[in-house]
Amino acid sequence: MITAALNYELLQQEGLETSLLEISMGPHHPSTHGVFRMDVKLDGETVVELRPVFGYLHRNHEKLAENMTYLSSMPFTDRLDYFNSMTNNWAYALAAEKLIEVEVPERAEYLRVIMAELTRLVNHVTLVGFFINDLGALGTPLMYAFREREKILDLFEQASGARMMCNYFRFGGLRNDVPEGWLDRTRELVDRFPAFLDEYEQLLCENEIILSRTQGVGNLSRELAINAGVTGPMLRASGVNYDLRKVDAYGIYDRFKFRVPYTDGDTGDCYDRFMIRMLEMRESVAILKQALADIPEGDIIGKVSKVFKPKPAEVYGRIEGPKGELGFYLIADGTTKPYRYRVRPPSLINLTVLRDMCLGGKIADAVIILGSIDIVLGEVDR
Amino acid sequence: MSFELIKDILLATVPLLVIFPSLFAFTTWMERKALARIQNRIGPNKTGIPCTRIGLFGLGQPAADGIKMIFKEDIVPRGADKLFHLLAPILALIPAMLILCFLPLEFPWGKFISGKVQAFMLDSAVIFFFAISGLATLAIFMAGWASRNKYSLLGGMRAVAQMVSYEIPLLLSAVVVVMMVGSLNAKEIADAQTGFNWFVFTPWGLAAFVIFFIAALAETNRSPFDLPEAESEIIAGYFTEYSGFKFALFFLGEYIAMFAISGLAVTLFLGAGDGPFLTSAPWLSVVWFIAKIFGLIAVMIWLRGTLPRLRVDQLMAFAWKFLLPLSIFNILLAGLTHFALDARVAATSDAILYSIHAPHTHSGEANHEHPKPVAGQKEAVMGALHYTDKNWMGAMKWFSKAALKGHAQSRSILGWGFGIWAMSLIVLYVMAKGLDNVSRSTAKPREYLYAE
Amino acid sequence: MTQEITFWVLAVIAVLGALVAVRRRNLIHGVFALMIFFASLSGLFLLLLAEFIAAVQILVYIGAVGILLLFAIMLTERVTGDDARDITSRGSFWGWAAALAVLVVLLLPAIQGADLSQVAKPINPSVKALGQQMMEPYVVTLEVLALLLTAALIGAVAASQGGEKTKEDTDDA
Amino acid sequence: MSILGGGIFKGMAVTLRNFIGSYFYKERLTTNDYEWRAKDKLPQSIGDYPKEEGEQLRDTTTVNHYSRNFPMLLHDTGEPMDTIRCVACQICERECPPQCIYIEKSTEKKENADGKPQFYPAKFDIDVSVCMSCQICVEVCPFDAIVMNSQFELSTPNRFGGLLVRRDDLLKSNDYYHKIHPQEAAARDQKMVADKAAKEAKKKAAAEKAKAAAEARAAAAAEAEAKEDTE
Repeated sequence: MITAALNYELLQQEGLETSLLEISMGPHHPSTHGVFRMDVKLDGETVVELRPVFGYLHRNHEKLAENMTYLSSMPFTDRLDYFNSMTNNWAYALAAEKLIEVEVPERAEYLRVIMAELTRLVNHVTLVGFFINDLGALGTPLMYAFREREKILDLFEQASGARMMCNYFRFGGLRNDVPEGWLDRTRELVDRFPAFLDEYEQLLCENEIILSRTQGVGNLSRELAINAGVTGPMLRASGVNYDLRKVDAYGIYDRFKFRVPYTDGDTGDCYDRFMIRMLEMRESVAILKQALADIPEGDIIGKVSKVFKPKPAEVYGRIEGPKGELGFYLIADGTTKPYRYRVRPPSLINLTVLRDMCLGGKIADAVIILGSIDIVLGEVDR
Repeated sequence: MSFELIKDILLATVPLLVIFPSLFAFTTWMERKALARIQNRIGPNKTGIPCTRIGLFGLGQPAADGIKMIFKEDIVPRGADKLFHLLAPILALIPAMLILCFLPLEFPWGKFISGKVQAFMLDSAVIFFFAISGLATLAIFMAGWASRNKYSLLGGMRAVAQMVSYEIPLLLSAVVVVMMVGSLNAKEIADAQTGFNWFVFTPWGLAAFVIFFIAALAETNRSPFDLPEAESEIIAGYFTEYSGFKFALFFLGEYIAMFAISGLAVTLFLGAGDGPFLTSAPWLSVVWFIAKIFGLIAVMIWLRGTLPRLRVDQLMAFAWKFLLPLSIFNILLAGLTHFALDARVAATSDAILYSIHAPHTHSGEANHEHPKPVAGQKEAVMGALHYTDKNWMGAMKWFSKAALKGHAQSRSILGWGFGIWAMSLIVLYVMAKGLDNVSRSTAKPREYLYAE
Repeated sequence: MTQEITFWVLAVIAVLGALVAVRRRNLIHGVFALMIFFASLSGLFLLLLAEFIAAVQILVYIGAVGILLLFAIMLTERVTGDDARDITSRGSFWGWAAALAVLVVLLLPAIQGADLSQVAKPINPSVKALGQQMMEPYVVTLEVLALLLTAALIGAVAASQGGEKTKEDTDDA
Repeated sequence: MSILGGGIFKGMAVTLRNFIGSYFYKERLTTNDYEWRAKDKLPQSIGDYPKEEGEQLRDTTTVNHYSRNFPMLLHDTGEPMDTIRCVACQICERECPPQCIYIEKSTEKKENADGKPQFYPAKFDIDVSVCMSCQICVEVCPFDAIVMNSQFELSTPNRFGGLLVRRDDLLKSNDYYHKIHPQEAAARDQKMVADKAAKEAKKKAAAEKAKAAAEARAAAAAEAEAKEDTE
């Protein structure tokens, strides 16, 4: 159905002057997920040209980080992808830990995995909610998603003191141990989560309107996905079995048994991207169950000073964030501040294929394709 | 101008002008509350009596909304067509209010004041209904065009395309009922359904009702057909640039149109004001009517809380490739089954009636003794009498009583009835399935791979 | 009395609508004025108790023809003409003359003092009667018309070959 | 597009279940009233929220032991300025990611709680409109002088001055800290005591070492002297 009309030629008929309708969708548009703009040219309702415009939320994150100590930019990483502050923290901590060579205690590693997987649940569940909202459902799935998200955010708050800007990870471990009873509450939540997922799947996964709206829309071929550097669920939806949790096995992911859902790469459309995330949530629950069963007692942070001067080195720390590969690239020059600090934002890099996916579709498709990419403008613009 | 005329006009119109806008207020509350509960929220619960802490389940919300709307600034974009920008909401409201007049609502004050109780006893009420409800399209187009906003324009274009397309299945599904009753008069259609002879209980009526309801959703821009005001795509569609009281008028017009079209669905398929206890309290008919309207609106709200939106091309394909052929086929089927069933039952009922009269009326000779009473004869005769009164439900009740007692002819009637009923349902389903297979994309759930 | 007042109101609206429709440079305004004209015409039909014709007037002329006009206008550029500029042309005299001539021709029967009461037979204006008239004496005409329209419809579909264009055509039919 | 499959009806069953369930199961609701709010007493204004200093809210999901809103300065029991822990070392000012702390060091020293003469902050302002509650200042402070407050009702009609919190408003007693974050405060006190003990021990050790060294030196010197003498 979708034939990507990369070079669209306007149908010129004799004696009939036609022109395209140009629309600037955003930065204030209900479904651009923040201050994002798409300059769209429409032929009727068909998108023939699309130009993503961003930078409205640029906060100079990388340059700021080069002018403050390593620890001080930790709270700023929260604000990159403000849905997933825990995983952002982890990626940055991983990079910095390579500089200073510190042993992360066992309990901290377990808690890191627990936090990261809870974050993945938060991200995927809200993404699906927003995605269906973009499809036009009046916020019902979004509200169910938010209910579950609230429960997880409550846990985050109890552990770290903040719901979204957790700022919980530290080089060599975590800032503080979780309070008493926290693990039990988490176990309870994790036990209940599959029931919610069942209900969610019953609501969404067989709905004919959702099926026909999402299938065959925004196809992303395996080749394009790899060439564009797309990562995360989007890449797996295009048929590449690539998950850093398996590939890198950072942290202690090699201790857990879990599966990575991916497609055969025939379609790689919005439906695949949506379903891969639904399936990944089940796997996250499996990881959480194992981690919560095995977590030992012990220290929470290794020996590391607050302000340190690493030896000159170049390091790259990356994790499988909920949105894709989130990497931090640091160059240390022997002072307390990094010489170069660079974020590899999955949102931005996944966004680069937007135009290729949208052309030839309807304007309504462009909206859901953007929704299925799963961007957060805090991370795109930095 | 005589006093009588003025009184009649007032009697006919004032209730509509009072009742439906207040029902609108109630419906907005109901919708907000129901949607909130569907989404596991609480909904308005604090807005009750002002200056007190009495919440009244948020029933004051519509009033608060109304006050807010009135006092909001009315913004007209620069470069907009000011006249049309003003006229569009009014034009949206007027046809919606006008078509209420064609509903066979009989208000109970015929008792107190003599006079007409139905606004328009038009012979061609149903066709008028469709004619005037089509005017809403113009209003929406007007709004979309006058706002000088690309989103509004897109919304307006979508609205026109959608409403023009869905008017056809809407009309064609109504044709079935008109065909059966033999009249376009709403009152006659309502009368034909008294005693639970609702057309929705017939297979073609059921199919027509479903088609009508779906098309009505599209006509009133309700989810999942709310493309003209698709928030996630084109902001608010044709009323992107509307604020304040003009927006409220659009809102009102939309809801009144919802009432009107549900009212027509109730009139055509759900027996209008028919319901239980009507013999003892005829005034209940208004209550039943409005209750049925609310039933339909509740379903609309429920759908709105559940379904996402269709895409433009799918919307069009659904109207032209699915609903339209199905409704045409339904007309044919209705004619056919009705003819077959009617002929059969008429012949058998005649025979039943004849069998009790025959000995006495036939050429005076041989048969002077009473005919042997067949088991269930009496019930069968009652059924036949009900049938000649066109009371299908009553006839079927009596026939089935007779059949239980072993009356052969009644059994055959029932067999025919149910046979044709089931046959038509199956045929309709097969037809729908076939159309579906032709028109739908190959959307179905998929299997996914897992890497260990 | 009531009827007369109604008639005059409707007549004035109709004439004004027609005038505006002709005089406005803004095409959309013109179309909507034309629709007002149609609507008041339908009111006049109602006044004559020809309710079916009135309904059809709205359904076909406003609902279909008007929308079609709007669609056509939407496809053109420069929809809003320059309203300030007056429409004057050199041939205006001939225009007025032609209009007057048409009026005279139309009014000829009245001028001749034709007996109109002979023409107007009392008829039953109900829809039922209309339907019966259509199905009994004029059934052949109806069928021919239906055939023609169907042919036109199929022709339009074949000519356009576009999936979405058919809707206007069908509605027109 | 099809409506003949059951998917739409399945979805409708889910929404119906939620519609009914929301009346019976509280855990289904997305939003809940704060548990600490009495059922019949709806808050009408800011004053109706529990705002009294140090009041621990019962509902742990909203304000808890780790909750952090904006920093405050600690002082030990006694007059605030006499027992202030902060010595105006300005580490927090340097480390603060959004640079919202402004400190002016005093020119002369003053006795602190331990009776030692120390510098103190002549000015200590936190712009809470800039502060992002990250708690970095708390972590880097070597004197345990700055901790996080959990008070969240900070709205003020004064846009410019109102959100710039001055030293005297930032100063809170250690008792208050114990009230709002009992576990954390206890742990911190323990740590402080341990640190102090360690310091003392270290000092003692250092002193002993110095003494030993001096003795050794003296001995060596004496030896050397003796040697010299002998030579």
